[in-house]
Amino acid sequence: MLQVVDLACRRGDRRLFSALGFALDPGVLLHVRGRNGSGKTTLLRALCGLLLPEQGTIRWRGEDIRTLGDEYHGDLLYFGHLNGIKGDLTGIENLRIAATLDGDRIDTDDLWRALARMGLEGFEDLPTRMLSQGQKKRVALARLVLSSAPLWILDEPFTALDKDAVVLLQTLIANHVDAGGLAILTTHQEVPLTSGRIQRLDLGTGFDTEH
Amino acid sequence: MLQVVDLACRRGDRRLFSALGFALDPGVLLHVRGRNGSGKTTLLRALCGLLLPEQGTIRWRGEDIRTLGDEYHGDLLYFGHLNGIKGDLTGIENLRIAATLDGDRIDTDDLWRALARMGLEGFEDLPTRMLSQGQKKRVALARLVLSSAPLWILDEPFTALDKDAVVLLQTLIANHVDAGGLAILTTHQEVPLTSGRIQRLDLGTGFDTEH
Amino acid sequence: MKEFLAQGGYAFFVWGAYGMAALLLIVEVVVLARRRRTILTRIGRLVRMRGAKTP
Amino acid sequence: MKVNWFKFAAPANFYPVAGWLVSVFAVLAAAAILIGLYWGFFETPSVLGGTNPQKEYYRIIFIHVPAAWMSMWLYLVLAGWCAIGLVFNTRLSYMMAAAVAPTGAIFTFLALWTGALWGRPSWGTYWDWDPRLTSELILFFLYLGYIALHSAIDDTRRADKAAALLAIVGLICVPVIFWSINCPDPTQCAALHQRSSLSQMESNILSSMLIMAFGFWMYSFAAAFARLRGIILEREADTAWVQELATKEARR
Amino acid sequence: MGRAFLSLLRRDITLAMRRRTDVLTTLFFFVIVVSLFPFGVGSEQQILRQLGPGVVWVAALLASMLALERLFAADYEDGTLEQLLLTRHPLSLLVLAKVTAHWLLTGLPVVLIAPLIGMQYYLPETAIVAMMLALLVGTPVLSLVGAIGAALTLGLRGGGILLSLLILPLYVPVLVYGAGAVTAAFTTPAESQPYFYLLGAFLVLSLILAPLASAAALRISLE
Amino acid sequence: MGRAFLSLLRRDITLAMRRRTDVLTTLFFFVIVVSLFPFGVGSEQQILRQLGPGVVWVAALLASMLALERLFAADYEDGTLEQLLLTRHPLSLLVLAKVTAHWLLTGLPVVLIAPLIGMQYYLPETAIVAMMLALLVGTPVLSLVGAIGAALTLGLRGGGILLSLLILPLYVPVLVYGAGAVTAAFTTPAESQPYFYLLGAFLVLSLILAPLASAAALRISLE
Ligand code: HEM
Ligand SMILES: Nc1ncnc2c1ncn2[C@@H]1O[C@H](COP(=O)(O)OP(=O)(O)OP(=O)(O)O)[C@@H](O)[C@H]1O
Ligand SMILES: Nc1ncnc2c1ncn2[C@@H]1O[C@H](COP(=O)(O)OP(=O)(O)OP(=O)(O)O)[C@@H](O)[C@H]1O
Ligand SMILES: [Mg+2]
Ligand SMILES: [Mg+2]
Repeated sequence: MLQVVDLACRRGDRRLFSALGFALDPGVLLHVRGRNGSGKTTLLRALCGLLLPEQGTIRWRGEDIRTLGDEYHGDLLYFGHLNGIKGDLTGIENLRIAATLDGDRIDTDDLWRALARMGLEGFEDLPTRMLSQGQKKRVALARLVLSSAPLWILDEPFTALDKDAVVLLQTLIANHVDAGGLAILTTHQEVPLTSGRIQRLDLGTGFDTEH
Repeated sequence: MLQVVDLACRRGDRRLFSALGFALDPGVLLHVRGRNGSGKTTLLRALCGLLLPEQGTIRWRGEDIRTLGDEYHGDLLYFGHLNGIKGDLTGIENLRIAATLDGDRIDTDDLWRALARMGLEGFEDLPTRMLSQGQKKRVALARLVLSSAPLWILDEPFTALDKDAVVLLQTLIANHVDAGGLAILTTHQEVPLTSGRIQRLDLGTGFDTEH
Repeated sequence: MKEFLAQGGYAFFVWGAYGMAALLLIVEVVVLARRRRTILTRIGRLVRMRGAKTP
Repeated sequence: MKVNWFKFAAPANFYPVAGWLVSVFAVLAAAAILIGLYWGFFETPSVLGGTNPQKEYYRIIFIHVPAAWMSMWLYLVLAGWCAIGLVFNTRLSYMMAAAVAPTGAIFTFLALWTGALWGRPSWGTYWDWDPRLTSELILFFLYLGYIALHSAIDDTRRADKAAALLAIVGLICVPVIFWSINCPDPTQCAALHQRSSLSQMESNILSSMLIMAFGFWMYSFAAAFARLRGIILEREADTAWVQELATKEARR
Repeated sequence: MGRAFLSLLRRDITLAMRRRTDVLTTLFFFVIVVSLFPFGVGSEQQILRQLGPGVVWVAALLASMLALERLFAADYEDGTLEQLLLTRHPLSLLVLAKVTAHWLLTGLPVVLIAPLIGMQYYLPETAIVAMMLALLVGTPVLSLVGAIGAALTLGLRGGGILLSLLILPLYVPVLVYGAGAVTAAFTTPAESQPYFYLLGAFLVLSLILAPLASAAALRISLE
Repeated sequence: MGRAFLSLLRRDITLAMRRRTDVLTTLFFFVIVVSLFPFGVGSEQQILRQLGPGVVWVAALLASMLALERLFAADYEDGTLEQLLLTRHPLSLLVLAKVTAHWLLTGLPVVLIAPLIGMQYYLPETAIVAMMLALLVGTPVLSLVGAIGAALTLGLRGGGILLSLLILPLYVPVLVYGAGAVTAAFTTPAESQPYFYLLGAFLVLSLILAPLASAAALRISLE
């Protein structure tokens, strides 16, 4: 479904990786691994089309994502290092806007259920700026509960989450993949990924640590 | 050395904890645990004097930290959710300013050594905004290598770090504690803390997760 | 009466001034009274909600 | 018998006292304003002769001057409570400050509005960059700054302290501002100081104006205490006594 | 598509309303800047009248610009802008929604308060009417053009002041014709008509081009 | 203590120099605002001369204020401000270092460019000299007083525009006496002396009080 051919990315004046190629079929979880600074975030942003790679093409259902444009964005759900939620809006409002912009028609009950699922009962009506680090992350991740996008790209989704939330997120990802979705994620934590088919991609070491 | 008596903190209109009391002797590592939103960050900020608790006193070497003021700050090193480094300055510059403000007289070689120790060889001269998430965190943590402060307060210092860096940070903390220092930290990751004496503090559950 | 309302030809200014004063003060009083009541009913609702949940 | 005044510094204890004060001051205010208005409209000559040829529009004075006085006085009160709050860290004084500010802003606006309506028939213009008017305008901005800052911060404790600091900085600056506007040319300040001429006023006008001023003063007390009650309820929403009160009121 | 536009528009307005002050402060900035001049210049009626149109327009420019700085910045910092880029809707439409919200919150209040300001500067009535009309047509142009600059300076340190450097020169035509319309209306309202035609033309032009340009600039800024 | 002051001062200046534009943009903002007025007002020599002092001072006020908005904001967002609060040095000293850097980067350039602006507005030579002196004494006051506002509005949405509401009224005395000094110097320089004494008094007062107030405000804002 997603096909990457001969990809090369450069940041500043360093080439991070080159001649990177892989193909992912539906129902696969790709775990991108690598040390700090090895280019995981860069790769993920390139896969989203947020960053123009130096070389190579990325194909979605056989077509170049550059030509697909907004159509590709409709199939995609991306989480970066930033949460992408507004501190001044409540959890419900944040989720509603995200769903509307994703083009999903979702009624209010679903929104409340999604937040409850993320363990935010009682916090749905607070401006998210008043939540703790981990709670903010949970609000952002509630989109995953509602999303119908086939491709998930998640950059370190487990940071700031406590153990319960980590387990919950694992379940969400596993369900998505089992239902024929595609997920690409990075994480430094040792999270046992419980999905059916896992592929691993190791990016070259950015640099060495001595200790 | 650090003594907390009958502490109560409130955020927004919720009281997070009350009647909290503990005393820490030199050479102890305190691991504050709790779910997302249970008040760990709030507690650590109160311990730094960044947040006025609703009730209770915090004593450092027998004196209230409110009366000690800047003197207490001189003994303290705090890491929050934010890195506290300037994106436009290089790693070396960031570190030099932090050291000067801490009152340590440190020559340039030490700075380079500290960054090398954190595995940032080759990145010392880049503006830190050009570094990856984990590399930024490493720059910030390089202060730990140089610091002579007896009290370290670290809020989730392991996020965004890769495995090597996690091990390195563990060693740093262990050394600090073994040398008679005091460390207080929070983390959701299962990091085996290798120090001599570990105390644990569990904050009340903020809320429940269902799954 | 008419003469009184005319205020010697300066009705607009005199009544404009008094009108605004009356308006602001009355609005303030009404807002204050209403606010107290809404706060109390809100808190009452919260209390009842909480009371319903605990048993 | 020793009264423990600090007992009243606790919001829970002050709440019922404030309720009682509101009614007392409201009655006083209503009485004074009614008397003042009656006197002002029916017992004063409708045309002033002599050196000060004013027509009926002088009746604006009965709200204009009291409003102007109250606007300045209430700023002092505001800053005073803020200072007490910052020094002694008492919650009630911050609440007092927050309760006074909107009333002060209203009176400031009234002074400007009525002044403008007076200026048109008297000077032929609604607005002039006269020192007195200008400093009133700046006072209005100071009030708005306090209110805006307070409402922009939603952690109430932080909002209280930040706005209090602003009010005090404003207080230090007020004399400087007032004086700089009054005296744009520092070489001739003395000449500009004689302006108001309360003593030459017709005694009926003067007394009804003073009665109105007293009425406005009482009104400010009443409004401030009423607002204070709301603020206390809002901030103490999770205490037992407020919840008890709320359930009692709801049953009624 | 309409739903996305409306939802974003409503979001931005809700955000501003949450901090009730947000709407009022642009207004007050405008009023305060306008009120500052007499302190510096003196309060002679003749001078103030001549100054009036220029001061009002310059203040409107500055108010619009100052608020523009935050048009995309908040969304950029918390990552929502990234998410907007990754929706199925054309980015220029979303930009237009944001600009519309911005104008409703900053431009419209300025238009509505203009008569008061006109009085402060002793303007004749015909000029006050012309001023309101000119502001009504001109301020949306300011918002639209400014959005391009805001998108370009996104994420740069000192963006606010860099922004002013970029867009103030682009504002000059609006300023010249806007102030011109008011001055022309001092005596006969009809004389200011050509100015209005020009301002209208600017508005149409910027409505078509500015959202596209801003969208392109956003893509560049986020890379 | 001196070392901490210098180190922070140097840091802020280095940061601004890294983005070379930062220093120039305040300056350009000032120049552009001042140059906009003739577009709005017309270019009659007599009027411009009368306007000159007022316009220059209002522009200096706005430029100082605009740059102030970022005085603490950047440090707040990346967490360095938190760290500054937790050093062994008195916070007011560190605030003073930051304000000094701010003035060197925004106030001083305005002082230096003033003669050029004076010529644009056909000011006589005595007035130009007085203007430079007045700006030299007055702009630090603006920076110092503005720092309080900047600290109070830290981290608030719409902070920039709220800031203007808070501090522009406090700027009025500087504006009145600053512009007054220039106008008084139109004929004989000696006449502007009292103005300078007053401006000097403001400077001393704000040097003593403003860092303390800003430090207190910062502590409140970070809570
Ligand atoms: C928009 C603002 C204001 C306007 C247009 C205005 C106008 C006037 C006018 C026309 C009078 C009648 C007396 C006379 O003709 O000289 C007056 C009287 C008075 N005003 Fe105001 N005023 C304004 C603001 C203020 C403020 C801010 C104060 C307080 C500081 C104030 C205090 C007084 C007092 C005390 C009198 C009566 C004493 C006297 O002059 O006989 N006014 N005002
Ligand atoms: N600025 C704020 N205003 C009001 N309430 C807040 C604010 N920040 C946090 N809170 C509330 O305080 C509670 C505790 O927050 P805190 O950040 O201390 O949690 P934490 O234990 O550090 O959680 P995490 O593991 O997610 O970092 C949260 O439930 C949140 O609702
Ligand atoms: N904005 C930038 N400009 C220039 N170079 C950059 C920029 N961002 C990142 N880099 C460089 O690109 C490299 C890879 O960064 P990237 O963020 O992709 O790493 P990562 O694998 O996600 O690391 P981490 O695990 O720390 O998040 C880093 O070594 C960094 O030096
Ligand atoms: Mg990364
Ligand atoms: Mg936390």
